[in-house]
Amino acid sequence: MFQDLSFTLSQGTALVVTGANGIGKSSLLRTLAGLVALAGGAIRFDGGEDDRPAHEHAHYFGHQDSVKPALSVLENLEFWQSFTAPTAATGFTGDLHKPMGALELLGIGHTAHLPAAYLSAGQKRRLSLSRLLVTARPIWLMDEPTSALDKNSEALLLSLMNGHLETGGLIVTATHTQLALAKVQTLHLKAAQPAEQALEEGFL
Amino acid sequence: MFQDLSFTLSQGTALVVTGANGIGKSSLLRTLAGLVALAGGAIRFDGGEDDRPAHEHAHYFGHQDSVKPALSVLENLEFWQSFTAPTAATGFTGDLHKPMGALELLGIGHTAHLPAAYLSAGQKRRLSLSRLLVTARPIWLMDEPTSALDKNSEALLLSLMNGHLETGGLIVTATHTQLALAKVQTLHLKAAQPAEQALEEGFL
Amino acid sequence: MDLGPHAGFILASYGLCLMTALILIAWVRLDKAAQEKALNDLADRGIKRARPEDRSSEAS
Amino acid sequence: MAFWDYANPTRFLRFVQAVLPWLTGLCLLFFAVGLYMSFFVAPEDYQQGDTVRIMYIHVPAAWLCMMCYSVMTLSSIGTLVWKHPLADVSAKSAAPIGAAFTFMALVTGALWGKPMWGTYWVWDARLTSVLVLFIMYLGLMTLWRTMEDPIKAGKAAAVLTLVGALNLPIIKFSVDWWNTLHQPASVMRFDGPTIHPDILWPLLVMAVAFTLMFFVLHLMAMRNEILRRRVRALRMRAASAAQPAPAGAAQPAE
Amino acid sequence: MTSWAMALFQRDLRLSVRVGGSALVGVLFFLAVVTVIPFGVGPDLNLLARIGPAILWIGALLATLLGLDRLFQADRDDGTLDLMLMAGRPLELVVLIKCLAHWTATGLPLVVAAPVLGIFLNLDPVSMAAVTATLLVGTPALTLIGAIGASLTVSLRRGGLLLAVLGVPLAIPVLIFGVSSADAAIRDPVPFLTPFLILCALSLIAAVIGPIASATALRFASD
Amino acid sequence: MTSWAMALFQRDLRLSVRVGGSALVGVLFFLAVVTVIPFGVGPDLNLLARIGPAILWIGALLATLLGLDRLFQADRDDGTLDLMLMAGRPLELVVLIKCLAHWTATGLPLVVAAPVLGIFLNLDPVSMAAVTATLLVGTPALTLIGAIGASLTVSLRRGGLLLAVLGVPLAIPVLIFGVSSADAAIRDPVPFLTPFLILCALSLIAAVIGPIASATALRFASD
Ligand code: HEM
Ligand SMILES: Nc1ncnc2c1ncn2[C@@H]1O[C@H](COP(=O)(O)OP(=O)(O)OP(=O)(O)O)[C@@H](O)[C@H]1O
Ligand SMILES: Nc1ncnc2c1ncn2[C@@H]1O[C@H](COP(=O)(O)OP(=O)(O)OP(=O)(O)O)[C@@H](O)[C@H]1O
Ligand SMILES: [Mg+2]
Ligand SMILES: [Mg+2]
Repeated sequence: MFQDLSFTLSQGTALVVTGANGIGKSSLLRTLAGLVALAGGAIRFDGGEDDRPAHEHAHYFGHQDSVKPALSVLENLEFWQSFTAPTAATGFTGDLHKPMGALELLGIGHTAHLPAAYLSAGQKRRLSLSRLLVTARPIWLMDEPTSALDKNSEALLLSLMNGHLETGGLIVTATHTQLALAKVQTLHLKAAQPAEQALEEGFL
Repeated sequence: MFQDLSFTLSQGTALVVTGANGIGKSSLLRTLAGLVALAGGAIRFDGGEDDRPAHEHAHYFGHQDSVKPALSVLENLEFWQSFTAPTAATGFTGDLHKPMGALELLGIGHTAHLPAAYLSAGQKRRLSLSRLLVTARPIWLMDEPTSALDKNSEALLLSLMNGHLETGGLIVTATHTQLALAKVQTLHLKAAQPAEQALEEGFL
Repeated sequence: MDLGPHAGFILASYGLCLMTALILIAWVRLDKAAQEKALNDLADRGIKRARPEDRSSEAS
Repeated sequence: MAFWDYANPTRFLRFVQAVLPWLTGLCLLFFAVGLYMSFFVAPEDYQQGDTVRIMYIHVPAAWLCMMCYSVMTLSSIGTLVWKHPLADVSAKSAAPIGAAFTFMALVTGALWGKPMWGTYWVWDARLTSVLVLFIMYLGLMTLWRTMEDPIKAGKAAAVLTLVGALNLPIIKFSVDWWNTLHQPASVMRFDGPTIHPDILWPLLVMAVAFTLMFFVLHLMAMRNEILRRRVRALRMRAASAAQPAPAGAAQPAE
Repeated sequence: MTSWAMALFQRDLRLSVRVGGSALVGVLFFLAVVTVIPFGVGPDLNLLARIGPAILWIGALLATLLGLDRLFQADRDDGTLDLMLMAGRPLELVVLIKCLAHWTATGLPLVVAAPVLGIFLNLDPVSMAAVTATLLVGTPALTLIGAIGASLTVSLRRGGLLLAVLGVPLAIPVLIFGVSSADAAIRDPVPFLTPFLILCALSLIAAVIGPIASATALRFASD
Repeated sequence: MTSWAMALFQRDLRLSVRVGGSALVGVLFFLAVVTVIPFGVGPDLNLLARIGPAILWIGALLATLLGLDRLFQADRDDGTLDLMLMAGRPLELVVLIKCLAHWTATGLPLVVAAPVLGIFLNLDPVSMAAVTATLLVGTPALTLIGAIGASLTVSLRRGGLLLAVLGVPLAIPVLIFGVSSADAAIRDPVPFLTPFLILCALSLIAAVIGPIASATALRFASD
């Protein structure tokens, strides 16, 4: 799918991936997240525990919320806190929040004991985001993180992302909008031969 | 859900409904389409066959495409042509297209015999739009009609909508963008008491 | 009182009916308690009905 | 229905509040009298001995499980035709009670069957149709449980209740027919003792007691259901309420 | 049949033949149920022959009810149902035609498969013919009754099991008369025609009540 | 059990018990299947008692397999599965725990309901105990085997029937030993313990193979 794509990201930097619709931004993030198998090439993460694959150092924040409507907001978050294995990495000092604190921070503290079914789309999105704050992982992979968020929450999100960068984290994000991040590197994806992109390559 | 909402639309006019996210634009269109029961009030359509409810004079073009991926593009369209009952109304002289002609007009004639599964999101959207051209109905209800369309198709859509207005049709459309329509009336929805919107009123 | 050779069956059927009835009653009461607790929790957070029970009745 | 005028849930709650203590007291009274009569006044049957005492709970329970379905059927018509706000509350809260009465009828019948027929269960017309009724109650309860939106659930359940109401007599007759085809003659068919006043009176008192119990429980369950919907509505408001921050800006949920 | 009805019938038939071979899955499930029962009951051929019609009927009942979960759900998921409600065609008829198409694609194969499976169950030719005939007449009723369940569960993701649970009590009379007319054909003394005619009558009743009830439920489900 | 495992177990249990959950639908389906069989086979109590263990086992088999369709699909639909793959927990264990929770919520109620349903089938107390014991040991195996099917069909919309078709052939050994050890307990001469131990062994094997196979399938399903 990708030809000749290579980048290195150093501590405290964000990589913003841009490009036209359908060019492969989401696919790139999913590859980094280990959800799509790598056809060739390698992903390396230096400085973490050596026995873990790179994607286990990462949080993935994609289009889907992974919110169970039947559980309460707090139960949802607490599950992800206990379930996701935290990882340590040299130079990463990300600060952790308690579940309740994370919810407060994101402005949905008042819904903590309601079933998540009552949340609006934007609130669900924020609940999903709070996952990243309760388990420490140095890499954040974020696919269009601002979608369904209004202006206030967007500013909040940006400050969270900048905070993460400050504590030595990495961010890879795909976006169509401009993000005011502290240390940004941009990767603009362009179609090499647009017609050949989505073909089953073995047969060409 | 709505309080004190009333409007009259005369032949050849478009009503553009605007308002914030979640204010009820889609719900208003679905009510007009007869898909949501009316809690109170009435919808009347003068000049049509008297024995039909208002919504049977309308085409609904919503978020969902109603495209069956297993059928070919032409089969999809032909089914809707034979299935949807056309209606006549005084003063409405909408011109009809043949299925193949409608597909050509929308620029997807070359895909007519492909399974609809191969279409991209924008092409599916155009296939869904072509439904409105093969059966004559005086009212078009369009919910964010420009979504997923690129600039060219958007211009095409506008010319189709203007054509429909010229032949004496009505259009009610909900949108966030500016639409360059010939005769426009605007309805801006505002929250009366935002907190009470979605309540089951009988029980409070 | 002597219930004859089938006393067990008689007592069992009365007993099981009593148990079913008790379960029903328990369900109704626990449910009521749960809903009232939920209402109170909401009221504590300032979320109340627009026209509470105890206000004038003719208004509705 | 008796509460037809109490269309408004608030007024209905007040009505329940007023009536419930009296109904409960009456119900307890009838149970006291009925139980006393069925154990100490009613004679034992010359044929069945003391087991006939099971009848005083079996028959009322059996009657009530059918009456409860009738109440649900009427409520369902109320939901579908008049869209009455209390109708599906009534239908929903009647279902578990009906299931419980059906369960009582099944259990007491089975326990009566062992001494009388030598087996707890036979696939006889009446028993089988009660069992099917039981399954229908449970199915309705499940349908209500699995649907998030109570209004939609109420309408779906109303359709099913009405179809089931048509189906029950069909089952009753078809099972009758099915049974006569296969049923070995060895299984005794019980046609009921000739009703003697000594037996009839306790039975009637118990029947009234059971009916009162049904109404008490039904009213209480309806009250709970109204409260539950209130909680739901309030929670929706709580979720969409502006965050603790300045609440002035009228900003709906995003 | 008017042209819109024909168009709908053809579309539904095409869809069930093209997509994922849902017709085949039903027959396979039927096969699986019918083969699994001898494993449970044991290989006693007389016993199997005796309960053979029952096994075939129960298999067909389960296969039909469980296979109906996507009947309306697929159309709801992609918005087709909304358009159908607005199309100006009587919804009851639409449901009836959809059921007809579904039966042709998945019920008819069951009927065709029944004699083959009868061989596994040691059924003699007469029984085989009788069971097949009753299935031919009775499976449409099962589809129509199942359609009620399908329309009730249309908005639920987990249609299958719940649909079967709701449908089984409604389908019991069909099962009773299906099996008893098959049995009647096998054991001479009892007349075959009486239960068979009742079965036909049940199918006709289902053809009236099923579409009305499902259309009502579908109308409510849309809002 | 470590804390993440406990959290997962609790979550799955809660989900199946709360509104929209499914814990009871399985039992209800079991009840419906067991009730429907006498309508087919006829009300002859001796015959029913004879095939009773088989009926209960087949009902449990179908209820288990058909109830598994949402085991992974619900988690895939909302993106939870992706996060689970990244969580740094062994996927095999995750599958095993999810199966355990599913069994507790839907398999265990089947076992509890079995003796009650045994009454309808005129089973004597010994048979009832035997069937219940075999079900207790055997249904976990059914769940684990069904999980393989559930993970294979996770990306398909029509899970239910297809899952059963895939699962039934794999589950037949469990069914055979389940029924035969129940039968052995009823008819004295044959030893009960031999098939029962084989059944236990099958459950243990399923507890190894099931999670490994489904974890593999799930990893492939994600891309
Ligand atoms: C589980 C088994 C049983 C069930 C489900 C059951 C169900 C019913 C039902 C539904 C009725 C009310 C019928 C009506 O009023 O039209 C009834 C009445 C009655 N049952 Fe049962 N029954 C069972 C077992 C028995 C047994 C074993 C006996 C006694 C040997 C018995 C004796 C009676 C009597 C005496 C009546 C009153 C009949 C009348 O009103 O004329 N039942 N039962
Ligand atoms: N599951 C899939 N199977 C086959 N092709 C796919 C699949 N998912 C995505 N694609 C194709 O891969 C390409 C890249 O898709 P991707 O979602 O990564 O685009 P994107 O850059 O994220 O676009 P957008 O800006 O719309 O989010 C597209 O051409 C798409 O058609
Ligand atoms: N099925 C439903 N059940 C309950 N509430 C609903 C349902 N659909 C919509 N709503 C509520 O109705 C309100 C109006 O929704 P609607 O979709 O009409 O908004 P909209 O104006 O179209 O928003 P957008 O600009 O995002 O399309 C929202 O508050 C929403 O939460
Ligand atoms: Mg993308
Ligand atoms: Mg909208």
